[in-house]
Amino acid sequence: MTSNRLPNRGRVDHGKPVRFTFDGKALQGLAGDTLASALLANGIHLMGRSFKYHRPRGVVSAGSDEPNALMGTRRGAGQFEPNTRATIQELRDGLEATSQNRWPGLGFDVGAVNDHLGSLFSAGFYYKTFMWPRAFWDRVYEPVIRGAAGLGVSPTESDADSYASRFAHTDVLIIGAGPAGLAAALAAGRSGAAVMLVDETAEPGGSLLSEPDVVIDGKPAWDWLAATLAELAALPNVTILTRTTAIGYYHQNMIGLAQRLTDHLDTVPAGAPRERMWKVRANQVVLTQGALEKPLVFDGNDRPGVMLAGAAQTYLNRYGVKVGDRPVIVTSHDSAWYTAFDLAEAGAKPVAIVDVRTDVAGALTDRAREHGIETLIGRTVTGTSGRLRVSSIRVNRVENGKATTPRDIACDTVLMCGGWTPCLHLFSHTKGSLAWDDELKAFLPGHRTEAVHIAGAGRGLWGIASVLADGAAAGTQAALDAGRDATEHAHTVEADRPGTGITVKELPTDRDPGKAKAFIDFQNDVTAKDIRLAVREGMRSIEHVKRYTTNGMATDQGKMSNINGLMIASDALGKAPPQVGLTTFRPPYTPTTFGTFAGYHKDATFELTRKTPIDPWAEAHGAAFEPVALWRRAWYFPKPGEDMHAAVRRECQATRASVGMFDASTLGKIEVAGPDAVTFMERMYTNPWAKLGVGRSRYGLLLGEDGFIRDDGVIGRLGPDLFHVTTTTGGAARVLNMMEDYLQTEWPDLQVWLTSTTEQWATVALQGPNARKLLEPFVEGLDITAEAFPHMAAAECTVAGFPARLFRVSFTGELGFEVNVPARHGLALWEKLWEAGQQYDVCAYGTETMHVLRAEKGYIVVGQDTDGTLTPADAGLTWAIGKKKPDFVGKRSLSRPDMVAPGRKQLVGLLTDDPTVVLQEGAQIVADPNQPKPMKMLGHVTSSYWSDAVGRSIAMAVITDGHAREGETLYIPMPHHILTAKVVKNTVFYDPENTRLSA
Amino acid sequence: MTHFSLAQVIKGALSGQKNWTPQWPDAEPKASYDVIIVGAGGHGLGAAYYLAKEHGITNVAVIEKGWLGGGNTGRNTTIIRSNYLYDESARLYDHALDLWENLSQDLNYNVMYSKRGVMMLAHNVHDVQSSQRHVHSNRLNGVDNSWLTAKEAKAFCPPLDISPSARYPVLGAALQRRAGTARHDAVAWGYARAAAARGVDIIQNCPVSAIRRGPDGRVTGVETAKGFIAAKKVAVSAAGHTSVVMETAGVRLPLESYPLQALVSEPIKPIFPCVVMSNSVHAYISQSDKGELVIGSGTDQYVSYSQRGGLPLIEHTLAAICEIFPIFRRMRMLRKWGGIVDVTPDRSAILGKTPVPGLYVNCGWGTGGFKATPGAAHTLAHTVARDEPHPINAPFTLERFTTGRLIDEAAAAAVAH
Amino acid sequence: MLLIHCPYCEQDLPELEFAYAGEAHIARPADPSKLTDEEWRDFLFIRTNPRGVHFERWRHINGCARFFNAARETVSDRFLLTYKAGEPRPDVAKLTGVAQ
Amino acid sequence: MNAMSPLAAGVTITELAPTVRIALRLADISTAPGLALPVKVGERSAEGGRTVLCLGPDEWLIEAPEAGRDALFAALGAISVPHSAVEVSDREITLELEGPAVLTLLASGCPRDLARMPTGSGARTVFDSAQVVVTREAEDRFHLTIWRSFAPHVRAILDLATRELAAGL
Repeated sequence: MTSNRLPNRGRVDHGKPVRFTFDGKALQGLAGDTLASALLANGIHLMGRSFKYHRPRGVVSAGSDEPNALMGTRRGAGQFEPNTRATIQELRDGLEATSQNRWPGLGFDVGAVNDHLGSLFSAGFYYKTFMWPRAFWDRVYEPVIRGAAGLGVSPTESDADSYASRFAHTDVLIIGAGPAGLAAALAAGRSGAAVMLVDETAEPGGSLLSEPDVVIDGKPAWDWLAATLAELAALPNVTILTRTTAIGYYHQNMIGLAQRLTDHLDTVPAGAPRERMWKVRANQVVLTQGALEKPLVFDGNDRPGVMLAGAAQTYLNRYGVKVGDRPVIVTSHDSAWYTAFDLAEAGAKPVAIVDVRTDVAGALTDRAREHGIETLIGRTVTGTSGRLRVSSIRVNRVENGKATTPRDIACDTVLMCGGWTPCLHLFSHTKGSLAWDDELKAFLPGHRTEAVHIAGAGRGLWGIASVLADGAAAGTQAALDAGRDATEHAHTVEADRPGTGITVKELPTDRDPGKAKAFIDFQNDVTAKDIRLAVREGMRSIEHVKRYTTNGMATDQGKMSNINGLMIASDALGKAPPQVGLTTFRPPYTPTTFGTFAGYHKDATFELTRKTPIDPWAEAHGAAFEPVALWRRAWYFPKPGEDMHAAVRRECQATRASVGMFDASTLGKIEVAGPDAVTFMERMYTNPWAKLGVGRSRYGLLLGEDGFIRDDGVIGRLGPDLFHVTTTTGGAARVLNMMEDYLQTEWPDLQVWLTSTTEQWATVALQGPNARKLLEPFVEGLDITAEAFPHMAAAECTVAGFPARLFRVSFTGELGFEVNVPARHGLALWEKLWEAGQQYDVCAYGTETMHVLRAEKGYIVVGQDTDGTLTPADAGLTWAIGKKKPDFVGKRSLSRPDMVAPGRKQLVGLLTDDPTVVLQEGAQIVADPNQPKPMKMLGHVTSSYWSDAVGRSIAMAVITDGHAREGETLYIPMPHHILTAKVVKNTVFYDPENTRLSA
Repeated sequence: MTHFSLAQVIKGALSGQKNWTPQWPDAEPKASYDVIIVGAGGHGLGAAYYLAKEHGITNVAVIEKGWLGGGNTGRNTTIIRSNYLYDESARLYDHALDLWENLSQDLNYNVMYSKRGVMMLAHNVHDVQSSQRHVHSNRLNGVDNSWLTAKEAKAFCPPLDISPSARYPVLGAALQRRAGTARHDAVAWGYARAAAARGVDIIQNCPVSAIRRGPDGRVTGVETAKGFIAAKKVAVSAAGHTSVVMETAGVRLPLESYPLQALVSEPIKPIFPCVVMSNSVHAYISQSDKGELVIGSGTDQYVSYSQRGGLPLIEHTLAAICEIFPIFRRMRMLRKWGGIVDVTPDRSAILGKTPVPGLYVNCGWGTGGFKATPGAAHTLAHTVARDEPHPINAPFTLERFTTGRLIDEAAAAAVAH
Repeated sequence: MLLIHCPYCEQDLPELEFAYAGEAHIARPADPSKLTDEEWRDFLFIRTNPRGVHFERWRHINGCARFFNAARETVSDRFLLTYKAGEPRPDVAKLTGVAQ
Repeated sequence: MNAMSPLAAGVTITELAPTVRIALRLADISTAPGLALPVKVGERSAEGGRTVLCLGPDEWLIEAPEAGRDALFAALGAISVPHSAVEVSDREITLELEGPAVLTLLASGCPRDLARMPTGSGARTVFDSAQVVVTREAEDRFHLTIWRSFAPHVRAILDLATRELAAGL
């Protein structure tokens, strides 16, 4: 294979060969190469196939706007990715690259048949057919369409890499480290402002890396660059990040930066994340992202070997790669002429420079002649030939806008330049307006909505001198606006390459334009005629044109295609470009790895999991866990060979027979303190509190202002001005926030304060006939006999030597206590009680058993038996409402018409006719199982368990007018059979007299 | 208007695509109409289409402030399903699903309705209870939905990680096989083309600044950028902007507009065979027929018309997606955009008459608007034509916020204990 | 991510420290029982939802924990002003220069 | 800020021994003379072993060594007006982070610009998804006080970030 590498040229390290493979073929490049430059050095232009027509494609650009040279790349197991831009991916030792969207191979691809049917697959064709016969859509057409879509293939292994994220704050963030960005960084950096300068490529310098002959401040460009970087590096207030893409510009100068840390490294240091997401808050932002070169639109402008002239110049000067020996240059801008000159001076033999403009600066044509390059001014290009590499180009004279006599010119590359587009993607993210400059035929920044400065080619400026000056000015202004004292520094520039150009629609042709394959969006195979077809079909808005043709929706995000598409659309619409307008640029600026957004949130640190102080004991004793809100709770404690059902039956029996221990630490706890504590509680909760004695507790019910049940819990009064409020595990934060809301904004006059003590206390529940026997020996300073410490008593005391809050409370119907001790002692308390409990065959139980035991007593679980549509009356909790209270949160809603109307769903008990049948939670209930669908459903089963204590299955359900259906038989139609059950209004299935409770 | 068919496509291929005509003309407003619909999204255009097709009312204008289909119709994640819990919702969305099934043929426009199946994951005991409740309710309502074990879910969607150690383990899933996705733009364009063919005027780039009422209180027309346009009846179907428009008629709504973000990945070959939703982690994902992974997240927390939305939400959504589908962590986000979703207190739509004679409203679809498109359009057309709601949209009144008869799907999925 | 000025902390701080709390200046009636169903509905549900200046509540929940009010432009999301709970609603015209 | 701060030195993370912590809520600071309550949110007073950090307009977090418990409660007892003093010693744990790269490490999860936080002050903020109280004890030493069950997650991310710093990228 021929080598196009020029010795001792470019910024690559000619002494450092790097091995890599492309489609399995072993190749060699140099340190400092991109995958694309290395392939070009190996004489490989053919790098991909297009999306729709599978046309052979070569690399077009040298940057992140590359539409064609997309490849699968792989480092090792779990390190494959599709659609890597060969122009961005730096060469690393052992890099494996594979071409995409072709079968069997890149050279011969069966899919290329689409190319010959191309005229069938015009824009939007799929909206117009594939509709008959109806059934064929699902089975034939759609699978085929989908199979044909897509570029690369998905990874199939879990990602082996890790990712990071970091917040940053800076005075000035400069995006783009080309000449303008560097000048801005110098100006701002010298002022002492905190400066971040970021660039998406491996090396700062931007266009300077492709323009080595310019002389700045008396130094050759690359020396000036080195000196500038040295000065910036020496400034402690300046940070330079390379391989860092500003992906999105968010509110108030928040910028997202995606930094690639390891993909370029031969070996990755331990602990190094692959990529890092920076979230930078900048006082001032300077956008110096330069301009993007546009292709020219002519038939066959997509053959391998046809590329952007600026890219060819970059490959030559930055990477020391000659992309061709006999290039033809086709341009509408002066810049491409210099590419020809550089190539000629590097030993290539440019055949001709075709300029579509009618007059070109004499200096350029003279210099071309010196190099022996033919100059064809005011011409058009109407075709190219060559299957896997361009071999000739068809050039025509143009007479009053019409292409005339053609001429074929042999060549091995075509270097095109359709002018340059200011890169304003990020600016557009801010919803800043764009203003059309008819002189430049380009959109320039208009109205700004953020503290942002745009400088350099982004403002349509051309030439190093003007760009440097503009960057320095912007950097100075940004520093001043950030409150620094900055003075502007001028730069001198010699051997500059100023230039101008024009922006044109598709080039005129002497052939049938309806048959021309003149591409605008290379990757999506959108041609000029597709745009015109869209307009012909009534797509007037540029957004419609974009969506109908998919122009600009490829992975280059329209960087290359937007303006060409606009010029052609506006011509077809007969409107000026600004009247047609531009489609919105959407973040990210370049495609960004999902993992980078996820950052540290992967595997163990994906999301926090709260564990109680007693959790280690549960884990050591083989508990099965269930997630409840952010907590993980012990679900049940299976003995060897036990399934959940068996374990739960054992736990239930043991608790009712003797005593069970339960970790209730996750319950929300709120300290309500202050002289107005009672008043506050009266207003928040439905229950009355004024008469609740100190040392007593009461079930509390909390509604939303809409009258529906939000939360509940046992609330103890520990002093005249002090309540210990408990909430549901999931409700803790919500309830505290709701209380604070009312307290701060509705009743600021109340003297009461709220403090979350959820994690101050670890809570151990002892439940069962032997609970007192087990607890008594540990309690100091308190008599807990039935008489002295009855059901719903509360007190502060000492338990097992720890300061404690003790509640006589039961969620099981058994004699029960809940011991709260400072969290650090929770595990010790549990272990002491566990040890002492052995004589009573104490049993640790989890949330599932807790649910069974409470269901046997008909105690509801908010969120399971109620669902945010139930009122206290619906849930049979009218008794929990303070009848004499003038008001409480939600009271007014309870008298809304539909809250008191008949037909509400009400909570009842349900007993299956077959006592062995356990209904499925969520099962629906009907009165007539034989009615046709849709059936009239009365309600659903909310809780359902097997109960040994009751000796049968038990269930709760919400049923329309349930309270009036005592004894009624209802039906639960399951997929394959129908179950029957009777309604019982009283949901207390076990020990209705509460004798065990008050034992 | 050219009839769409394979024959025409071939003819186009041979004629250099000369045979195609505008899919809808760019109409200039007439002085007056029988019906004006404010908002040329799928809902508004569809309503115009059904007014013409099923009620013979063709003197209709659809007025759009921007380009048709440019609101939530062109910004959503195109999920279509009907497995809602409550009878009212299930009927409405299933009615839509019935219409989706043959919409391409009905409109002579391929909207690419893809019956891929929508799977909703259950990650904990509460999710399971809630999913089972949905599945049973749907079955008795005659709505397709079935329960899958974790293994079955994995079999249906291979990229799914069902390892029990996951932070959000998959305990099972509810699958509606009949559900899926459709090409959002095609829905707007198809309705626009079919409505225009029946004489409906589609007026783009024409913001409506006010609804005018006569002395009797009745609607008389709308003030627009192109002047006053008279109308016997006005239907507002402007999604997030409905509050603003209705306010001008003196109708205040229980509505708030929030940013909703969505994104797509770079295109890849088919890997993801269905739609997967997880309410616990607020994320949903499918693969488009272009090969992009289409991912939606929850709404941002504050009222906004900015169509922007913040980075943290996207970070959270993608973290969740990568946790449930670990093979996608190295995939790249290609494009992210924002929409404005109009949300009611019970997260169900308002579709029907208003206190103002001749004024009708269709709003409050939250994140459910696209899937409802044909159903909402069809029943809105009925309501406008007959001046009384169709039985299917009858429950979705404004009055329910006074009486308390809410249709609260979200509350039904209330978070537990 | 918004940057929000907390009127109690007197600092511009990241949105991640704050929780949005709905429209502002909707006071809970002193005696709800005196309200008609319509009046009560308005209090519960009816919201302004303007395309323009929105008066809204935020809580500095991961900070000083105070609820406060803000005037924010809902098209640009730009905060015009934040002020302490209980302070009167500022004049929109003064904030924007245009009467609403 | 300087994202390229010398990371080699890294940061050490230590969990501190429990102290006495009080969440104090009070309307008028003049009524608690014995406690030297700072006025401004974020300010912290320190005398003896005791520190008092103003978390909100009417909220203070008081920390004292176990030895100072009685003195502290005496001072609290002396407050003459209605108030709320809740012991939260066990609610949270405190991590001490020290080292030249400490700001960079904290930036892995905290969105606040902690470089602007004066030594001897603090604030309640967030680290990743956990609420934390951050205090700056010295130029390169910070304390993170975190609710007990949130602490392991915060610690896990800090450990990841520490390895990341050690990798030098």
